[in-house]
Amino acid sequence: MAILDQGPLNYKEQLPPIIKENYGKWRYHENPKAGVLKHVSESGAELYSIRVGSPRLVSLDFIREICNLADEYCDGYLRFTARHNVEFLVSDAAKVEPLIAALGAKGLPVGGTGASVSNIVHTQGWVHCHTPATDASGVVKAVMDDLYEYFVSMKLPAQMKISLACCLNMCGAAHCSDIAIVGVHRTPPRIDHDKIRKGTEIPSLVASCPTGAIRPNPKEKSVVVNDAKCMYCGNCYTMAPGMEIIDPQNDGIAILVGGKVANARTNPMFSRMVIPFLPNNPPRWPEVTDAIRNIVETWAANANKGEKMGEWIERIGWERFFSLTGIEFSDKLIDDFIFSRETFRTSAAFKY
Amino acid sequence: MAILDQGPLNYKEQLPPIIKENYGKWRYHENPKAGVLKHVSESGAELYSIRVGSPRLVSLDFIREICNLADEYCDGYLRFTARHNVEFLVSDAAKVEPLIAALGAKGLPVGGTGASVSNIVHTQGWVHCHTPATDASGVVKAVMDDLYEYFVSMKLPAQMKISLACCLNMCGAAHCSDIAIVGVHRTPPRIDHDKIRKGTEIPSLVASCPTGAIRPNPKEKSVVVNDAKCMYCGNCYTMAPGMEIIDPQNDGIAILVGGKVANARTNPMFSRMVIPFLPNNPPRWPEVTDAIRNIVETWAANANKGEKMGEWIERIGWERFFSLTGIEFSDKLIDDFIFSRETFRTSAAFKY
Amino acid sequence: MAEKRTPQLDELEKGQWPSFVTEIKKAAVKNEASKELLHLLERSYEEKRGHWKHGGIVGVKGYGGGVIGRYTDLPEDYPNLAAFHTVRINSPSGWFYNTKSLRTICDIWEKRGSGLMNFHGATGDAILLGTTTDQLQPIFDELSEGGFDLGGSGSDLRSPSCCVGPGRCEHACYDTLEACYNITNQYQDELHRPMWPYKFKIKFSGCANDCTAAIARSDCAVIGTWRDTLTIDQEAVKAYVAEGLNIQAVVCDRCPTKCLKFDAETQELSVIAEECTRCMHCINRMPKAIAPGKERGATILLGGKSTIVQSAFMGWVIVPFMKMEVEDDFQEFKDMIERIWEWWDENGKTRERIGETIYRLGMTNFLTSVGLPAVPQMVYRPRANPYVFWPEDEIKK
Amino acid sequence: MAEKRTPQLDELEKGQWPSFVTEIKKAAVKNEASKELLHLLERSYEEKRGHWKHGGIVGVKGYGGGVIGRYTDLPEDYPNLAAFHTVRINSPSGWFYNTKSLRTICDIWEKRGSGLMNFHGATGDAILLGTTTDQLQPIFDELSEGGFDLGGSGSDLRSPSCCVGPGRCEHACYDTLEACYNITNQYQDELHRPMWPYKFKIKFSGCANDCTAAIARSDCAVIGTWRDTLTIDQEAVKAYVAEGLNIQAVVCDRCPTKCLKFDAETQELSVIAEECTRCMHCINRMPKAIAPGKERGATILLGGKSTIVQSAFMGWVIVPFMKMEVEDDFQEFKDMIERIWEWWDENGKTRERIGETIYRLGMTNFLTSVGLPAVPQMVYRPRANPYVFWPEDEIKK
Repeated sequence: MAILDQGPLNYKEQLPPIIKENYGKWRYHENPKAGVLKHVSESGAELYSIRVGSPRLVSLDFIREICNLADEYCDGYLRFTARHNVEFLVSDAAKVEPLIAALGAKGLPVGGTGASVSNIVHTQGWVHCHTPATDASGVVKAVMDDLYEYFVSMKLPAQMKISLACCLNMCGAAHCSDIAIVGVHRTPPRIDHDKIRKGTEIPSLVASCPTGAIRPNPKEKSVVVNDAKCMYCGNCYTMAPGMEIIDPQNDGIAILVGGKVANARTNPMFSRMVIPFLPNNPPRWPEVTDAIRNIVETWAANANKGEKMGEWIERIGWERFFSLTGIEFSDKLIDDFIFSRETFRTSAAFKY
Repeated sequence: MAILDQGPLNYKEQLPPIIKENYGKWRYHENPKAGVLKHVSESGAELYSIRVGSPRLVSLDFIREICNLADEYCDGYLRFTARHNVEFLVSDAAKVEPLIAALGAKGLPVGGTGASVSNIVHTQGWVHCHTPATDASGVVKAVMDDLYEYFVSMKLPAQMKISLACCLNMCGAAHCSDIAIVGVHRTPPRIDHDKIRKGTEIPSLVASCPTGAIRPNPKEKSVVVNDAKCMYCGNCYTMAPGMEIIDPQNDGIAILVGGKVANARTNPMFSRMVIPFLPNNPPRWPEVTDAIRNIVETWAANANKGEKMGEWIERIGWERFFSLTGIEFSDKLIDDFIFSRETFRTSAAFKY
Repeated sequence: MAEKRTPQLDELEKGQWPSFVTEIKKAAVKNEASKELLHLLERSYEEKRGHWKHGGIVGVKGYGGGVIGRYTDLPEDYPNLAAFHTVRINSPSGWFYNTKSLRTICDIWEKRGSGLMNFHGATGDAILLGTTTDQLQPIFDELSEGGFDLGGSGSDLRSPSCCVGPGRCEHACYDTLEACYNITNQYQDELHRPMWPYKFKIKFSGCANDCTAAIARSDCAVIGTWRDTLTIDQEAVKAYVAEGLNIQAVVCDRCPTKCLKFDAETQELSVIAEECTRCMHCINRMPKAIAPGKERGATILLGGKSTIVQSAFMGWVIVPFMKMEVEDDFQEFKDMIERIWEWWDENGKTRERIGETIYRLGMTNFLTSVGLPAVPQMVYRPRANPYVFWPEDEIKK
Repeated sequence: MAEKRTPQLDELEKGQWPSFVTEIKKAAVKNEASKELLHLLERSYEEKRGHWKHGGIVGVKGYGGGVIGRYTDLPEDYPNLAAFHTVRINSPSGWFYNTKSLRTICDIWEKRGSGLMNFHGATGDAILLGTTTDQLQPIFDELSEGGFDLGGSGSDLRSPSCCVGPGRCEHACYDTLEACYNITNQYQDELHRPMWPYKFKIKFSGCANDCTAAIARSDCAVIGTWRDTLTIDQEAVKAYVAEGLNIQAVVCDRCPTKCLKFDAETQELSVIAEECTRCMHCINRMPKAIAPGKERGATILLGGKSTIVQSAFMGWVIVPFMKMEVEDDFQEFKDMIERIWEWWDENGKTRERIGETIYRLGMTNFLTSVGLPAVPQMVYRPRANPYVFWPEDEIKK
């Protein structure tokens, strides 16, 4: 029988000796090349972290393979980052280049540090989620293949974080990313009254709708949807399988840009929608990769050094973002939900 | 019988000759001294406007008196400003100083131009309004007496506009002023069921409450108020005299600061509450005049030249505004209405 | 009525600012109602509360607005204030007056009212403060004969107002005085006969300095602007330098987009046209050297209002640039505003300002219905949520 | 099941980025369910839709969460995916692992599951992706024996996570790894037994660079900061100058409050302490020369969440500065978070994140109830409306 509530592994047992010895004593770090961080301790100790892109959805073999590498080059220690990269913790400077060579031989990309695109935080998509409007891993693979050069180099103006959420639940927390790829539905739920009758709590279902589009249908012992009020968020479907919202013909992807979470220089910002819909076009989602490349390259060509996507856009103005990228503006990009007012331009000063 | 719909006086007949002749040909203007504007036309013509403070609530005698002055010095033409000042339109430079002397002799203050405090835009108050939480003219008189030196000089960092609204209807549109003086109620309406029953449309009354605090009371053929939900806006009282909200013991004044309407440099801004309540202390409202003088002088001592109140505060941060002015912060200043979210600090970067 | 003392109000005759108490006292010499007003106000100062009731329905023939009923709640103590109504006179564009016009008002008001007035009310009307019901029609008749007309009140178009414009200001990007006069005359029916969900205000400002506070105080703000770029007179720039103006610090460094470049060596000032937002800062600081561009018109902003009920809104951009031409009778503006009123009239709830209606129903609904194209200038930034409504014709069946 | 082709997925084995398809194929060699997953996914690529149903109730003894049921809607075609559940393993602080730990997970999962995993899930758990109902308890038993425990799911405390902190970062203002471990252990009951209105996430970031995205992704963000001012090493400043860093342009000019002054002559850098907001920009650019102050702790922000339902919220400041001390067992934080949970538990509606509850009921209600003093650091700016609620005890009777 399992021990209840023993809690996670004690991190102390998972730390390599160099970290235990220099815990809290790190003095500074450098980023000597893409994917390599060098941390220097007050003691003079030097720790090299080699950052490696991972598909996140991995097999046993992948984990065992990186364990083998960690055993060989890092005394058996490694870590993962918040963005699903693997980091090899090398205490012997002489092992850095051999490890990078070994990683290269296995096709594992070293990068994602500094002014690069980091790994994409993403959700499960068609692989394992019950509410997706798009796939996750496939879109990520297509985008990262396309932006590969920016992962393994540091030639962007600043770090760029891309996230993908396969529906509006946005498990991937794409709402504050430099670029957010969000799966969206575009048609109201189709009600399966039988399913609703079987075990759906009607008041909860009604309450789940943020726009009040769902009302009880006492005759059917089910509900009715006011299609005009529905904005396809899918919250009802999360609550009730009978509110079938998946629509292969009309589901797809929206692109939001300019979010940030760090407090450096400017306050954290939400990502903002710039493309309301791109079709699901598997396996390589060319409309999505093209759109993202356009945004990345327009930013790279125009931003100041050290300027995050959102900082650049807020400096030049969103109206200039649209003119510079050539992305079409439309009424769909104008907010009409609770906090719309703060987005309306209450100033006669703007650019064209 | 009156002619219907003949419309206002034709402005063309109200313009002095110099303006007709130079209409649309003005080249630039200067502000040679407080209260004096000099406009120069392409034709070389020079128009002097002498700006004079008015109490706004005036007698026939006042108007006839300024007409006499206008006849003597301005060929019978004058105008009023959007902020209730009188402007004498002098086309003969030689008449400027004699007019100023004549105004001085009558106790009329010349000023309100450039980096000064302008006249206070205000409402009717106890003089003629049915919903006031404070007086208007009396508070204005007390404040302008106190700030008189800043009306007749141009020694402030920038122009300062003060407005007063005697209740939350805010007829004076105090919501975008450098300093807003707003009459506030602080207790829920006391229901006079008899008055309500006499001709109040119950559904409209219920709908008038922004927080849903009013519900029908079918037994009384009236309404009932959930006191905990009421924030004393008085909208129900405007709709229904039976919702008596005036409360001499608890009505008073709130101070909001930092609004602006011009688009110059920074976008227009709302005024923000910094003092939730000061008592009605007629005839001279010393708590109000003291509070305003403190704010004005702290701004004058700390702002850059040309920096409006709101620009100064946004540059230094509201947290510094409170520490510099010594004004007490409290939970009452934190928004809890519809658009509260945008005011919450979503950043770990702030001052103390 | 016996003489009473007014010790609190007397305090407000002290000090250097002109006193409204003195004004009431002047009126009180000639008018019994004004005398009672003085004492009623003293009583309000003692009791810390107003003594006026909600207005009843009073008016003049043919109009639904322009007059506001006002009655004291203490008619027995103050019989001359039992009815003490307000008359709104639509003021001339820019509040320009010749003294003859003002004296005409004074003469009528001396005969038929309290002698107290507001120059002007918050919306911009000249306000006659305090008369009896029987005097209303005669006042209107006599005002009318003098060339005056009443202003708006209630759920109608309120009297539009405007800045001094080309009458006296070098910044005016369109003829605010004529626009205000022309458009006010066009919509006399809307102004005098309330028929909308609530009031609607229009204010005309000739430039982005917005001296009428149109963006805050009007449902529809018409703010002068230009579509091309700044006009810079390099000789005048040099003259400012000679006068000692620190152009770099006072003008360039405070430009919000840093689009102005001053070459200290050549003393030339240049602008990166596409980065300029036409905010007026540089023009305000150097009016002799910098002027608006040549292609002039206005930005139209909709929705401004004060606090009650849903919070204060500032006007938001619905047309970035519109020509405002006397020659074509401001036709583009009129076409637009009529479509807007029609939509609001159909969709607005009682006592709902248009900004609140748009907030409730969504900007897309509004823009689509009135036929205004969505452009990025309408928003500070796009939506942060993906809650897009998709029209059926864009969906695959 | 017969061999089928997967032409679309095969396309995703091309390109330089590591392929998840390759990973599924690796797992498919050893595991029939993974093989079916490959074909189900190919079908999804053809049909452009997922084929998973809502989770049913599955679990392990003693816990209410940690396991998520997952079933395909095509069980007849893909019998091995009829049940394909997820197991969440609470990862160690900072996602540090020795290879022995990882191999332990692999060995259990090879025997009892699909062989597919996420390192890591969005909240930070190690995710075992795909097993059958009967395997759940044995998996838990074996994981437990290996020293592991399950993570949160449902309406409970989700597995807290943290940045690398003092383990590898010179910016760490408190011990994020220990705080995360200690606090996770303290609240095992809240983590394993859902009993709240909805989920609750805590993330620990050692400085305002916020590498865990705590401000966006957690209901409670604990972000390292300091109360005094920057530590500047002038010798190191000079070394940066010697290296060619343009301190004025790269550091001072981009400082949001312009509180850093660089004297080009003496090559000294100074800070106006009271103007610094501790945003990390200068420290990021000059880590050898500038460091956080000595009086260290954390800013606590509450309410972060993503879009569904009421819009995305970012966490907002509820405590500007709190000590986060190992020595006192993080007691101040624990006292606060328990009061917060108690309030939310009483006031929150079903599926309402705490940010939404506070938005609905008002910050004053929340602050008063949990006993947190209101300070200006909580807001960007005060309210624009005068809609203040007055407590009865501040009102005259």
